[in-house]
Amino acid sequence: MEALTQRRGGWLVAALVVALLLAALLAPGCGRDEAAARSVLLAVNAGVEAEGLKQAARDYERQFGVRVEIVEYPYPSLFEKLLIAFSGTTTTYDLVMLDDPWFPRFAQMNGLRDLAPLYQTKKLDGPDADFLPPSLALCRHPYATGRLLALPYVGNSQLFFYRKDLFEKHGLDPPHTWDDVLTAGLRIGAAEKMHGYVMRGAQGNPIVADFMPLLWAFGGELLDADGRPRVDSPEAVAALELMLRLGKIAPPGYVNFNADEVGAHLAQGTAVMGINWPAWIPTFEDPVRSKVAGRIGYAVMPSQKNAGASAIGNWLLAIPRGSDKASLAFDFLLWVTSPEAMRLSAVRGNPPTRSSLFEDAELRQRFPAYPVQQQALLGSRPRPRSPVWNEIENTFGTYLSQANAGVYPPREALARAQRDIVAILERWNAAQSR
Amino acid sequence: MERRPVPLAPTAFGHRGHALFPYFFLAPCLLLLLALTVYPLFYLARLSLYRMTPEGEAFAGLANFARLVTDGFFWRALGQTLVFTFSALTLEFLLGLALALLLHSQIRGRSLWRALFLLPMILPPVVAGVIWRLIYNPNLGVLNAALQGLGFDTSRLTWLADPSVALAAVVVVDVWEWTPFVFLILLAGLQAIPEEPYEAARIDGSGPWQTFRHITLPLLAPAILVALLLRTFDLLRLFDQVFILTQGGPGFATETISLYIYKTAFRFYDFGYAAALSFVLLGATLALSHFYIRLLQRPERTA
Amino acid sequence: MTRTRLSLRYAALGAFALFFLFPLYWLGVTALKPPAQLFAQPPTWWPDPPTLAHFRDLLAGAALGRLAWNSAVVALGSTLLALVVGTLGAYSLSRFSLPLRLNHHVSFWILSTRAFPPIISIVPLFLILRQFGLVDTRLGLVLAYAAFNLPFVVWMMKGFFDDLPRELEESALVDGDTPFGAFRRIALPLVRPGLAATALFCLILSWNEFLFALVLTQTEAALTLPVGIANQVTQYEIRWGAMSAAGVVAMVPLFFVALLVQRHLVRGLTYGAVKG
Amino acid sequence: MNIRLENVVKRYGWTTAVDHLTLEARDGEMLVLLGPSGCGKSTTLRLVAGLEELSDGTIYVGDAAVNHLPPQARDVAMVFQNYALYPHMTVAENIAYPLCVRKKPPAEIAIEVRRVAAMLGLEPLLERRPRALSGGERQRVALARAIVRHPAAFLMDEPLSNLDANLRLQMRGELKRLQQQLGTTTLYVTHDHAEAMTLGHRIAVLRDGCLQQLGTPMDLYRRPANRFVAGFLGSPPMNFVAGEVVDAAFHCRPGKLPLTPSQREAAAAAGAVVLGFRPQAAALTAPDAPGALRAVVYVTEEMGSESVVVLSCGEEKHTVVTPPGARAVCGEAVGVRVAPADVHLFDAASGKTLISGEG
Repeated sequence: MEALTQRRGGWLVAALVVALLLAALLAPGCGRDEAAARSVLLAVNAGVEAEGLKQAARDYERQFGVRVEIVEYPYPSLFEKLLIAFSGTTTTYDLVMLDDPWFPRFAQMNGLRDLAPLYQTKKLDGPDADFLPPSLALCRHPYATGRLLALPYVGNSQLFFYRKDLFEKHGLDPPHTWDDVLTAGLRIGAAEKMHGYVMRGAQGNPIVADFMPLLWAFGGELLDADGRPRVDSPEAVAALELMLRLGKIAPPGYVNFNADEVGAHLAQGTAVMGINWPAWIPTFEDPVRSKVAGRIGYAVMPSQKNAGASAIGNWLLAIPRGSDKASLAFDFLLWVTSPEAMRLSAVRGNPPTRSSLFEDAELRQRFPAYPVQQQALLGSRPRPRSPVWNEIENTFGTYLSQANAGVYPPREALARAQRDIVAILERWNAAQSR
Repeated sequence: MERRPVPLAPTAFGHRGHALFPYFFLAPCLLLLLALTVYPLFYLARLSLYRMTPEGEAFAGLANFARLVTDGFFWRALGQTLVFTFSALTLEFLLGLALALLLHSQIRGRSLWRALFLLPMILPPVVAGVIWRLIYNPNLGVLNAALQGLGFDTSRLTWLADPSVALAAVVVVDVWEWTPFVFLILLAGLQAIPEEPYEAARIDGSGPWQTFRHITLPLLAPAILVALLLRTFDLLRLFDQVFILTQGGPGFATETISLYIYKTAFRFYDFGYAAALSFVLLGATLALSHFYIRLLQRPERTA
Repeated sequence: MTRTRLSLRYAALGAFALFFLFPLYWLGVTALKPPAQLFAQPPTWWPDPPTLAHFRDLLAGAALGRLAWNSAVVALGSTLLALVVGTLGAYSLSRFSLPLRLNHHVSFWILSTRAFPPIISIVPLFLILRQFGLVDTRLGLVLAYAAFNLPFVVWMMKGFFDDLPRELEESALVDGDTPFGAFRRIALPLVRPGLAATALFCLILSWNEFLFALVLTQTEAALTLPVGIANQVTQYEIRWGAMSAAGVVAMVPLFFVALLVQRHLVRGLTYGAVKG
Repeated sequence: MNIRLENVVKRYGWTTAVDHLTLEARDGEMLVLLGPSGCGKSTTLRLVAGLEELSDGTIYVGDAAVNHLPPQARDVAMVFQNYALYPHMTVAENIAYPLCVRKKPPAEIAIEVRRVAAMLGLEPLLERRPRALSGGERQRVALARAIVRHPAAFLMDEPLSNLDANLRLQMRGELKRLQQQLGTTTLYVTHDHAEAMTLGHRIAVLRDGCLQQLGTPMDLYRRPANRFVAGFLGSPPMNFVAGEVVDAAFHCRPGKLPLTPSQREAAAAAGAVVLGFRPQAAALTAPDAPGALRAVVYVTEEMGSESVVVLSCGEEKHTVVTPPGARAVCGEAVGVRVAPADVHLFDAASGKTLISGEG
């Protein structure tokens, strides 16, 4: 008979487990509310910038007692999460980090909060003039003239890295045009048994970012003045052909490289030249992690028919319209983009967006490349301000990557890209006109 | 005579309060299934007739399906998924069968080996992706290091970065993770075969190859059928490993249909088109599952 | 068994072991390598000195702990939900002859859900859950996971109930027990091993799931371990150390679960088609 | 409490398992349902238990119709062919189950269980699991579970068929004593005619769902209602020979046998007639003896207490029981003589008994 009663005990245990589980399931809801009042949720791109922001958040909490919770996502996933957050009614984030090409899309979706009224509450009429104009222009919708919906936080623009010691050794002056890059790459590469050039070939954002400077230097444009794609222009074909020639002297497998592999090759001294983001400078100068400390030269983008222009790649900080803690988020936004906080972030390796910091003596001593970075940033160009940029970049990037992998010859790859980009824009315009 | 499992007659519960008894048991299950698998399919059907953008949705009729027909990327992704499924299937079957035969014979520590070979399958596919991304890395990876040790020039070997090899590389990862699945089923199938036919064959003097062909293979057929069909379903849905290993790259070389639908829906926010794509995939798998169930049920009747 | 055939057999076994087990060893080794050694070219075969740095970093950031807890809660929650509802459904499908051949239709439909690629249900599920504000909540994930756990439970448990002789329940009824009593006191205790195996399977399926978690979570309120691992593949550098450490953590609980489930493994994997 | 079935019908799709069955087990009586497998005897039992749905007719337990009552409301206990013991419960729990389900107080349950266990000699086994019991012990536990709740009636579905031969004989005796001691009305299903003869106060022979005959064992053995019943009872089974009655004798190919006047008279009305005689009622004689049938010895089986001689006449086979140590040799021609009084006559067409013999 005891077995029957013992079994009744079994049911009690089961009920307990269920109750415990239900509590755990529902707990986060309330868990988040108590601490939520004094906390701000920030979504960031996993990587160097995220590390900087985490330390800034800790300093901010110590100083002002407001917790800044940070969630990290890799580049493609961050865009997806933001796209979902902005399209829904309520959003989960109070502050978000945007790559500048995404800005038009989210601004168009009316997902970002206008900062002007928030400035008024602080009795300020707007961001101070210390911000570099090209960076600030990215934060306005429409571009450069419209409402201010964000503040530039990381002032990235592509830099051209080259082994200045090898150039001196072979009696060559730094490459001025892309043809120089090719010839120097061939010569030094052969002589030193190294890869003449290294670039990002992974499909999507990486390869497009590395191709734009070439395209602009050859006088090509991705979208013409009134937004029609001209991807298959002769200039574009010439630019892609040069890219393929550079590919010949690049490390095998560059078609799948992201910034990580490019940086590794430059730091291990297995490549002569390459484009990368300034965030890698500390790595190159660190003797522990790099075999070429002190032997890397920095330059603006080589020119060709037109003057060289690097693609601007600023990370912006914006407040989602759906967030109910806008003022709390704005306080942190102002603090983190203030000169003092941005200086700390610069020291941690994130290029600033304020000219005062670029010209700061102490920072220039630490980061010899600042003058070139500032110059590159001032001369940089934004990638086309289209709300459908992400789809264009993905399709264009796929064809560029296939061209580099030899799947299509340059002319055919660009023709296919042109056809698909036209279709994307048509679909977008059809949806808009409804 | 062996009584087919005749369900309890409702009157076994025919008392006033009990007539509805079976439905009381089935109701929560049916409701939840309806809500979680059937309603979404209707939602999907309706969705495939609209063009969804963050700003709102607009009726688009069959525009999504029309676009699908001319979408080169869709057919590429579908083609690659089928190529992937077929090659992984044959490799997994051959390796699985070999391993099953090996462990079915008198090997010391058989159950230990079986438990060990089980591990890859239990692993989250994401972790399998991580492991093999480590192994395939051209510079840091152990594969190239081993090949260099054997004297090969691995400078041109970039595995996941080389479009002509990437798909094969991803196939190897799936073979690594799921061959144990086929091996387990075939081993169970082998162990279910009684001893008598083998003894009879031995007495009749048939060699190892004839025994395999005339006894083992035919008797193993039902298990083989089940293993291959279940693997086909899993291979068609491939997403996790490719997402970690190559995200469909280089270029478009390893894009599978699931990944393509995922990107369409969540990266380009084009739910309408993604719904249309899902609908086509749904049709294909429904036909396949109907075929599979008919096959599965037939052996039961003959057994 | 001639000498050569025996040695051939063991050679083959060695080759299989190398192919299947070495990657697991490599993950563990990478998780223990000190950061500098991670980028060594050629890679070293053994971490010297082995360090738990990566594990400490993951725990320090509290990210891993939070993610593992989310994974566990969601896996347990969806398994329990699927188990309770599924077992009741399976019992009625196995025991009662329902009108309009309902048994057959429901069984066919449940098996065909096994065939559907999850990508088909994630698009509508996401939009539906978003309407109810359940995106980025553990509850939302539990419901989504029930979509593939439930058919699995119903099918498995129906197999176990079919194997149970009817006379036991009939005898209980004749002895005066109510139908629910017969279910609770006779049928349920007798399928307890089946229940355990099914529960463990659902746990494995939910713990490993990636696609649903990727789409349905946004913050650490609901983020699960597999998505956490995938997030280590950043734009700038792949955090090999953190990623392999998280991988090991995701793998360890499964080893024990696998040993427990061994006996019922084949039946579970093949939806009961092959009685392992 | 008596059990009455009136025009009970049970159909599975097109096949009719039970065809308008009407019979009654009187209070305290052990009524045996006897018939070959598939004759509907088990189905009838399950209909009474409520485990099957009635197609037509009514079933009364006592004088209350129970058609629409679920099994648990019919106060009948059932012993299954394979005992249906709950494997996860001990013997004590198995026996206690019917009382436990009725929410009886544990103390009272314990007493009842001990009492019934003593009755069946099960005390030493109370804490064991069914797995650890022998066939006989399991069978007794199943019985105990039926007895403990003092039901209105017992329903037993071939409870002895899974036991080995001599254990079955021993249990048969105990079962009979127990039933008489308890006086509970019992419906007992079996295909073994010996079991039916020894246990049943009355026997109902079924075939293809229809009642062939209802009566005491001796009624059925001596005065079978038709050829089926005659052939079904008794071992070895009754011999049948086709032929016709011509003036005072029964003529058939192997020879002719004399008939009594009453037999002649009964057979006069019928056309073709079948003669039946029990192997025990026949004797071997010289091949050409008068009034005997010619046959050839096919094989002899030595049973110890008697010998069974199988003869072949033409294509048919007949058996004759002789005292042990028969000297018949295979292939030897012999004669078979049956006393006219021990002969039964059946109508060849309908199988109905025209006149029964004494044997």
